Amino acid sequence: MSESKKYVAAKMAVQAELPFALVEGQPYTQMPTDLYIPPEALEVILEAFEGPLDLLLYLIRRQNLNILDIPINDITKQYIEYISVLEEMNFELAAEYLVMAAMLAEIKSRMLLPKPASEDEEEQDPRAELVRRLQEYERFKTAALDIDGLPREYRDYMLTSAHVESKQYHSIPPEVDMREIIMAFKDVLARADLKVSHEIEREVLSVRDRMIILIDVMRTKEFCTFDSLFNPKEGKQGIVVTFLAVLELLKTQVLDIVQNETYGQIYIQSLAQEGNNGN
Amino acid sequence: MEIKQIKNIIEAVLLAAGEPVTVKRLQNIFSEQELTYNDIAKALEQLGEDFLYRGLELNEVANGFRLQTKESLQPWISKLWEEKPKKYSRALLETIALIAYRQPVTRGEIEDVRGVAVSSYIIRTLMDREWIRVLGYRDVPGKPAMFGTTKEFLDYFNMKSLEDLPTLAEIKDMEALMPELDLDPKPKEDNFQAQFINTEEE
Amino acid sequence: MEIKQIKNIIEAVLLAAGEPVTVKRLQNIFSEQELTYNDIAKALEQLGEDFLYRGLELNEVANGFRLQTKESLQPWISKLWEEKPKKYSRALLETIALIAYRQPVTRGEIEDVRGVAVSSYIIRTLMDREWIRVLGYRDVPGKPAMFGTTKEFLDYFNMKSLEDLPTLAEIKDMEALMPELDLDPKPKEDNFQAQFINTEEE
Repeated sequence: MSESKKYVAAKMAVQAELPFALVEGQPYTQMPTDLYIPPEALEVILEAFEGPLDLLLYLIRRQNLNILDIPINDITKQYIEYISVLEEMNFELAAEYLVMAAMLAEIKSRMLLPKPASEDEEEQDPRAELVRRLQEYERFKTAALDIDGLPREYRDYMLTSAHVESKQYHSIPPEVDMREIIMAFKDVLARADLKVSHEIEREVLSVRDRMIILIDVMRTKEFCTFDSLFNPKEGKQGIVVTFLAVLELLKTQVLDIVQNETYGQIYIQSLAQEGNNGN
Repeated sequence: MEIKQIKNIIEAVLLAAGEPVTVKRLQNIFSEQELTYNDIAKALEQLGEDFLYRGLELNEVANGFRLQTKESLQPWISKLWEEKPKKYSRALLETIALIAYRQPVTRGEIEDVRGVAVSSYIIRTLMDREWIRVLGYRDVPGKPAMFGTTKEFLDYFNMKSLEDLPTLAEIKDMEALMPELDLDPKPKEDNFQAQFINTEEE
Repeated sequence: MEIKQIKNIIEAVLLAAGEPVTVKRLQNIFSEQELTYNDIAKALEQLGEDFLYRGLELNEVANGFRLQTKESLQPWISKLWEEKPKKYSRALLETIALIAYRQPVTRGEIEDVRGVAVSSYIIRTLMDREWIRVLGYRDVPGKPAMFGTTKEFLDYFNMKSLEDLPTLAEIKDMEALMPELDLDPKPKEDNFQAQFINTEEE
């Protein structure tokens, strides 16, 4: 078998089932198929693991051991030999693998030490923390598979929709509180120029109100007499307000004033009409 | 394969496809059952009848068959897309405030006071709501439209005339009387917080 | 209004919406008929039964009710599309599993359990898919983001709430098996249950 063929075979074996442990290029006990896996394939193997915990779990499972009863010596030896092979081939070992190797070595050394006199009841089995982490990881490894097994959109079921001939969008306008408008006005004035505040005194507003009325009156008639704009029933104050409104509209060039002869009739002309294409 | 099962599959396929499906494409789906064009056509016909008393109807359009909602149910279906009211922006509130207090006012004048451009969207929104109208056009170059508020605007806020708009003095009183109402809205503050939590990534 | 008509409208509405619809939204659709929550619930129940022998099924997921195709028909329906369903990497599945069962959880906490770094790519993918969101920031140095799952995650995996997640395997009782190990049995088990009910909001 050529190198490349062997590599392919190994790769296929990797894909077909979980990769197998490999030590210094030699198969470990009960190795399955291939005898030699070139370094490239080892890389593939390492990629198949989600990290040192996953690799450790695999080594434990391979030997059909209960996590709770890890023969720490065997596993440590296996693990460390495994990563030393990877190191040899300059594979960039993730730091996590080395940390795990150190942890295993530490546990192993503590196991070798003679047990201190039983006075210290708190002394834990040095494997306890490792066992806890392995168990914890295994729970979520299983949970990930469980989630993968849940009915999933596109793979297990489809979302449905029917054609709708006309999708008309209704939109409901938001509620507005007068106070929001007032506060907006106050803010904008504060930003622009505080001096203009006198413009919203009551009189001014009634002038503005009258200005709008006048604009509307003039909308229908292009001309009207100056006199007809005033309603004597409103009294002096009403006349003044109207007069101010007319002056304001003259100033802003909304209205124009026309007098054909001295002391003749004064007419008001709307300038706003011109080019009027709005509503 | 039973016709009932064929119909069920066709129904599911038509609704999952999200587009019209041709008979040929349907035939392809049953390739293992080796159904003929006629088998499919017959199933489609029966399916169409099944739908007579349901909310959908089977329809053949240029690109194939599709299931669509019945026209008669449109009044209910349209309600699905009733948009929830969105709050008006600060810019819109300032614009309507300026139009209310300063009418007749042109867009340029609003922009002068606000110091920023007034978007057409805001003017359109206010027009659509019938809160503002064009009073006329100012006789200056460009003939800008003069805006004013409408009767609907006054009605909405329960006012008889513009005179009912509070004056600045009244606004100040209001603030003094009801400080707890948080009239001075720091609106962006809260929005910001909410956004910040929602959109913040890693 | 007859129940039959209500059911027809609901069916059409669910299919028109193209997304899960809440009972509340359905109620809004029948606002003129003034149907109660119970009326709608009853119609939904009956509708679900009607679908028993059809190609679709009525299902309640996190965002509401939807009609979806039956799993048993997937072999046929999937023929409509050339593209095969995506497979998710183990790294992604383990990460989403940790976020789902342990939310709110930080990246560091995920890494502690998995024993390897969580790539930014995975977090971004989960964010882009809108399966996870940032719930807030833990008040520890570095202020790491705490992640949680979204309703869209639940919808995608056909769940109504986090309670529908497969039961997380229990940690084996180490004390019983290894009496010499002075281990804290089932750590965090109870916390987890409490957390996962608390964080399931809106």
